[in-house]
Amino acid sequence: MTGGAGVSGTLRGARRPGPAWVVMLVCTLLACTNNPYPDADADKKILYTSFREAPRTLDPAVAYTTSAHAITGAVYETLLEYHYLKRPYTLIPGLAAGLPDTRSDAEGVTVYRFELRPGVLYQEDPSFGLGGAGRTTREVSTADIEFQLMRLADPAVNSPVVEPLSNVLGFRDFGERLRVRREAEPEFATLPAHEQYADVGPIEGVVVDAPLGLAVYVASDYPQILYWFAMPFTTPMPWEAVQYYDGEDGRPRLADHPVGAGPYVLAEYDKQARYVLDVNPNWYGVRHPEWKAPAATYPSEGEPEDLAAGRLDPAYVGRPLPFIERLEARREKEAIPYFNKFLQGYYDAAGVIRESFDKVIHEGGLSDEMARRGISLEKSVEPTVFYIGFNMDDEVIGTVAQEPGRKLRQAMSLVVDTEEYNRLFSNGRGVPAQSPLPPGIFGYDPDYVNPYRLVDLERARGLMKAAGYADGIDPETGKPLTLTFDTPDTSAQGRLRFEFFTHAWRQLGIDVEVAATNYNKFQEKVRNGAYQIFMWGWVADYPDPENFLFLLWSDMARSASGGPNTANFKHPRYDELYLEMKSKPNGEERMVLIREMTDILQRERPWIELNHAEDYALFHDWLSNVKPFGMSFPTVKYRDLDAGARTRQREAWNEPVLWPLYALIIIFVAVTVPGVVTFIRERQ
Amino acid sequence: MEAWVFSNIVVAILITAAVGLTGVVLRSRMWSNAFLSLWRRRRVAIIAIGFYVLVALLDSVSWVGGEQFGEDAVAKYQAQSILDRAFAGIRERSYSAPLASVEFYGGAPLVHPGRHLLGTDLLGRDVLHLALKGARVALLIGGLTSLIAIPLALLFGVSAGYFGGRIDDFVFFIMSTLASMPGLLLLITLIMVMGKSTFSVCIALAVTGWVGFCRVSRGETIKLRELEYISAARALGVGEMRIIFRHILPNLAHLVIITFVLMFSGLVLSEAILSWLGIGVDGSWGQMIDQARDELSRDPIVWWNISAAGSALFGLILAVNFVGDALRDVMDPRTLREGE
Amino acid sequence: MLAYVIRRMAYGVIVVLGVLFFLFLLFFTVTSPDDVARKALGERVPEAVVEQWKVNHGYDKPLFPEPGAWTDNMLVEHYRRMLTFDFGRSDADDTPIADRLRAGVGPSLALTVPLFTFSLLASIPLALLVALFRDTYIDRMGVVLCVLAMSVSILLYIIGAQYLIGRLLHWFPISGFDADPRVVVRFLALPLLVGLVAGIGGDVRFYRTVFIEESNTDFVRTARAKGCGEARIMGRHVLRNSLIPILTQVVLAIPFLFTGSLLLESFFGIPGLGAITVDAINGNDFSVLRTMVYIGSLLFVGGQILTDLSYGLVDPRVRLE
Amino acid sequence: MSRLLSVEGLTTRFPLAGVHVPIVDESTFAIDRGEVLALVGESGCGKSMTALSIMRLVPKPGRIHSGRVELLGRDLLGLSVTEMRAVRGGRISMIFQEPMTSLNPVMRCGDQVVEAIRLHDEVSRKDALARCRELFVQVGIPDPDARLRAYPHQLSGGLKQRVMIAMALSTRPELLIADEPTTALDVTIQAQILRQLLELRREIGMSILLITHDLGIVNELADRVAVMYAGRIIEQGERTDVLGRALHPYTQGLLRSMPALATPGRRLPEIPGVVPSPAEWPMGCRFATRCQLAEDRCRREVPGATARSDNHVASCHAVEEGRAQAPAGGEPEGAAR
Repeated sequence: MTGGAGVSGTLRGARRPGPAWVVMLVCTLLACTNNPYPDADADKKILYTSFREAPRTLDPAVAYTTSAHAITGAVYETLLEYHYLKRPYTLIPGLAAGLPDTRSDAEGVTVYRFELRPGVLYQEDPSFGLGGAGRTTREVSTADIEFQLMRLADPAVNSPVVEPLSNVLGFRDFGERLRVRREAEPEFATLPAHEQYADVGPIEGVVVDAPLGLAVYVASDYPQILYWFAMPFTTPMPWEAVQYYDGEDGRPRLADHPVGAGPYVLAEYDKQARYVLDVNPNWYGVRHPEWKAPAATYPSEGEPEDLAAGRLDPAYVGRPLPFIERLEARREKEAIPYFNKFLQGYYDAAGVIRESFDKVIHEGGLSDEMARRGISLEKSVEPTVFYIGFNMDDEVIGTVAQEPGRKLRQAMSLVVDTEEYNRLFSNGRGVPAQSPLPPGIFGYDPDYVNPYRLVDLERARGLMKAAGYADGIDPETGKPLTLTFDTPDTSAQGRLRFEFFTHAWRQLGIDVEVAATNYNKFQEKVRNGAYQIFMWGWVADYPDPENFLFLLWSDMARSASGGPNTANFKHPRYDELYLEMKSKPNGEERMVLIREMTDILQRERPWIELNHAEDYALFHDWLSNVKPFGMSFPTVKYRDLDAGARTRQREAWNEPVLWPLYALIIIFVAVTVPGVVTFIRERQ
Repeated sequence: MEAWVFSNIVVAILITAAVGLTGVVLRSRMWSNAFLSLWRRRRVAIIAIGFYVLVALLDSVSWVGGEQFGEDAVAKYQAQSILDRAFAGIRERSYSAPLASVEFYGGAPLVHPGRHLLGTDLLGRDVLHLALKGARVALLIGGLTSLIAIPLALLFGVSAGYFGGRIDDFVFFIMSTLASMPGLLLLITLIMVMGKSTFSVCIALAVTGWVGFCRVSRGETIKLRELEYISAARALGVGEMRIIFRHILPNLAHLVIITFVLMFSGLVLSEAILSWLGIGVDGSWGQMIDQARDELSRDPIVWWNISAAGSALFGLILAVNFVGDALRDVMDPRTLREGE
Repeated sequence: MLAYVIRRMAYGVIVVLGVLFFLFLLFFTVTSPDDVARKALGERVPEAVVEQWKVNHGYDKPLFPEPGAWTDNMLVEHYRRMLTFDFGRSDADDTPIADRLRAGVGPSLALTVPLFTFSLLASIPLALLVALFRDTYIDRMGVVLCVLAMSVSILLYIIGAQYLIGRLLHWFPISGFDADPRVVVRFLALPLLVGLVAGIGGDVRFYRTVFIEESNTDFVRTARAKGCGEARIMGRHVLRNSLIPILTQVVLAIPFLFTGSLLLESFFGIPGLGAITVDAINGNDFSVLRTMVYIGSLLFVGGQILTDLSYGLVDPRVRLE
Repeated sequence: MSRLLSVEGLTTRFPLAGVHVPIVDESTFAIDRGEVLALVGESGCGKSMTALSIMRLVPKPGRIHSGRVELLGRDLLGLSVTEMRAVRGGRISMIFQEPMTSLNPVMRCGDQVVEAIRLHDEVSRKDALARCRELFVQVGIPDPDARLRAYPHQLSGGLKQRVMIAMALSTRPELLIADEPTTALDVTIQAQILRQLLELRREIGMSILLITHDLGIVNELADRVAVMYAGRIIEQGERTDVLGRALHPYTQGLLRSMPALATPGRRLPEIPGVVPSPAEWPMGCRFATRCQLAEDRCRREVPGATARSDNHVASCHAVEEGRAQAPAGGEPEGAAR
């Protein structure tokens, strides 16, 4: 019992019966310690983290959320990975022996040829018994990657990344063949997936030319495809697991039981309470440290700030990964308990739940209390953008409204003070956004200032007047212009945010009503196009401007294709520039195109860009090698911790304070005894 | 009709009704005795409730116009209540402690130093203003719900108790069905299905809350029906409706009042839980508490928000509980014990 | 006796059927299965996937019996599945609801059973004590304290306890749960404490009223006249007779131990049925919510029968027939 | 005969609308061994409260204000709670007016009597049960074995009262206080029970304080009579004296309104007015508001006791001044039994 020393210490002198006995009784009964972990785990290298909601699925073909990637990224291994320390983000080989050979094939097609490391094994899993009695693992082959790519194309799997991967030749065609075949032969649809795929024939652009060789044929204007090979979507997937984990006869579903070749295995998974990742003894980094594989060895190069932060400590450089033997994530629905437990030393880092760290950081730095506790802070700008969007199909604020609509949007943009917004809602965290592109992404210009993202009430009022809404009065009704801000967020914090925006717009005389409905109603509104203003965010899949600018491409318009262009922004010149920019390599030419695109956005204002989130990771001093990583990519394998130091600190910080208990008992006795005495005396 | 006009009319009706009721109470010896005895026992609590009611009324009487609304250019076109006018245009930029002259974090000078008796919230809104506005919401929840639930319960309870037979069976079945669903879940489900609004919260609270009172009024009606003078009236051929309205309902009046008071605190507390689930009523204390929850982890801690909302809620519930207790003693010693 | 139980159960069944109909109206006619599907699958899903999902969850049939589908419709299906306890899969994440219920019952009971026991153990003696000291300042203070305790929103209790006891005093973990019984005591301590304090005001006050009413009866006077001491009177005569009204509350509460506590569980991170329910509410998971309401009413009906039977045990005047 | 219980100046007060009203006011009377004293008065005059005061069972918020209650020379009001508990049910037992509600509904009758026995005597449960059975036979309960196991609601009112009597007698008390023991019962059963009580008195040799408003019963049972009006004892003496030669105008009125004494064919005389409620009690003689002989002094001064003979005392100015009418009613029949 961690608090035991404190308890017995307080009680030592008290032998006579009295309040001390009660305290002792209460403490033994209720185990007076706030340590949430079994005492036996105190000295193990276990990293404690948390999750808010269990991911809906852990199927790497579908899982697309940060909380899911925290598991799938550690359990599934990919051909490529990002360098842990280098910025801008750089791809390094993962399962692949090296970066792929790239050559141009026929007209407009590029071939990427991967070579897989030999002798890489999957984790131990009973499903491999399907491939031969008694087998519990097998070697990873490129056919498994082909299988997974087929799954991505399979309409029944319903992968969210069909769109970008359709740049692979024959990708959509494969899905279509599958669909037609299934409709024609209901029998066929009941076969195991890998048999169906084999029967339908390969994806044209995916060629397994050797057991460990894989060539992928991709449209030349989509060089970003490589990034997808650094994401769990394209992991090798054993067909055995897909067939075996079908949710029938007590077997879990694949969505709840990942089977991969990554550094960790999911040892325990209770969606309501916790999950545990244990080191995978079959991981190639563990079995073959002598390979010194780039993704299984602590990196030796990085940025200057890494050296300063001790992330290039010679004690770690070149050592085989991983260091942490187990990761235990507990469910924390509420931010406060999570953060308090972090302060008590029961979580090692507060970097997963965002709400928590804005509580302790003021004016960009750590509070004194945090610093005293040896807590460190790592800031990094995430490749994200948060924005308020206008529905450009709307009659009042959209493209239809022509010039008045544009002026209205410009005016509304001019009064939203992002600095203040950041100060109030994230303690100054976040970079005020001038365009959709965040720092660290090509095309971001630190010197660019969007004239409509300055705060200028006077100019905004002028624009309102020019738009025909002098003082915000709608000439048709003679009353303030009324707009609606739709959101599915009914939380308390959400309400405050919206109140902030509506207050800003009320200065212009615009009355914006917040319609915080439930998610169903919100989706229905979005589907029907019955919305005016909304708030949204985008987290990059990969570090390329294309992944941001496509959010305003007319092909992606929600109203037309159900795409993520919820603003329904349709601008022919923008589209033209976008398509040209997309396949260009980073360089001056591309920069010029991007600049013209941002100019269009600056003028048209389909969005009010708010900020690019800044990640403030707090961690205790016993945790080392922490570097914030913007992309949804787990970095547990690089981290290390000192369990002994942790235990000592926890004990020092969590000694139970018992005097209030004594005080309560004394007050109770003091108040009741006279009454009891009088009562008894009266009856004599 | 615009909402604020309606609200003003309701206030007028309420005040007229209150004056009328006072007249009735003064004329009836039984009622005025009961009230006198209540007043003697629970003076402070009654004054406290009176204060809440007054604040709610001040927040309900509103009109359009005026110029003192500061940065807010929309406010002058919208109806503003007396309470809102009293606090108009004193918004700050962010947190400030009670009666402070600088912002809580960063220490920038306030626009209106020393004006905020209970400080300001994240968005610089005056906390005293927000806390006082909660009174109207709380009374609205309690009042509107009771207004729906009590007539419903009386209608079903009295007709079941009086007519018996099929009607009784039917009402009893409906009551058992509703009562057997877990209250809070039913409440939440109803609100989720009806969509979030003050009115649907009240309807949901009424649907889940009327059963208890229905049971009491049914039982009491059965008892009354057996009384000799009512049997006699029936034997003399007095009409059923006349018996119900002249003899049964007046004898249920004290039950109605006690139920109303006892129900009230439960309703307001339930709303706090709904707020936590994100389906409460806008501007309620529950919502303020929910918003202020995270502030306890701020460093230095922001305590005035949660304290203001918490104690405003606590004060009202406490006063109502005390009065309800005494009311039960004064008016009815036994019938409502189940209502605990 | 047997006839009584059978009659009582038959009525219970009718009530449950009524509840199911009400639930059907609420969940199927007011919200469309398409909404639920889109919510579960995401917005960019092809129509075919939505249709498949509806088939998998049984939401693709006509709502009410109609020519050609007298039995193959959602109303009949709804009754069939609920009555056979085949709850199907969650709308939100496709896990079998029965599995979730099984997983949630344990943690819920781990919280509610001790809470229930401790509440009774604490509030009945306290109420007896307060009743014993009636008309002294201890009684008056007790009643005032009870009303004070009742008037605080449970949210404030939870927030306060987590802040004060968990964060400042370090007595117990702020929240969480563990399967290991040695560790789980630590986690349960705080929610138990909060549950006790939040409930004790109302309980003590109610029990006190009952006790005082019972101790003003003639038979208590008789007992005094024959020389019984006050403690014996409270313990033997008053308590036994008070059990009758108290039973209504207590026995009826027992079935609900299974459904857990919405607030305590979700604030304190206990993965019980209450927390599952709150998750279902937040995630618009109607299938889980529907199941929980149904189970709740089953338990309630069962609890009522149990209460009636226990009357027969406690009160010799009651004969069940 | 020796003095068993003497009550002197017993005053019990109840707070009513802020004033402490003496519901029992300066009561003084005594009971000898083996004697039956009847305490007579209209309902609400303080008879029962006098009895409860003797037992020290005055319900809250009332309390005994002053006076002495001596049992064989020991003041009961000075005893500790434990000592008093031994007196209650041990040396003084009490039976109540409401047999229907005076038994614990959830305990078997036998157990309730056994509890009474074992509270005072250290006997085994079995022995106590045997004694209980004897008592049941003694008080005339048919089929005692079945009744031992019966719950109160399974018995008739008369049987319940018999169980109460059995319980009261179980410890062979020196004094039995019977508070309107038969009021709630049928007339036929009343007679049976009263006869039984007298018999038992003879057998056990105890004294009885009989509280009643029924002068017929008084006539049949009592040795001595005390008449109470509005909290005060206004007249007491031998049965023959009080019933035969009543001094106090109230007693006279009471006797006149007894149907048994009325002249057939004439309207039953009644005392005009109603008993005032405790809050409205007059300052002087409390009967003054209804007394035909009342004068100023009656309304101002509390009358002292005027002794007619050694054993016959009345508190009335008219009696003191000799203005009172001749004793009314004459010798009631049966009085000389």
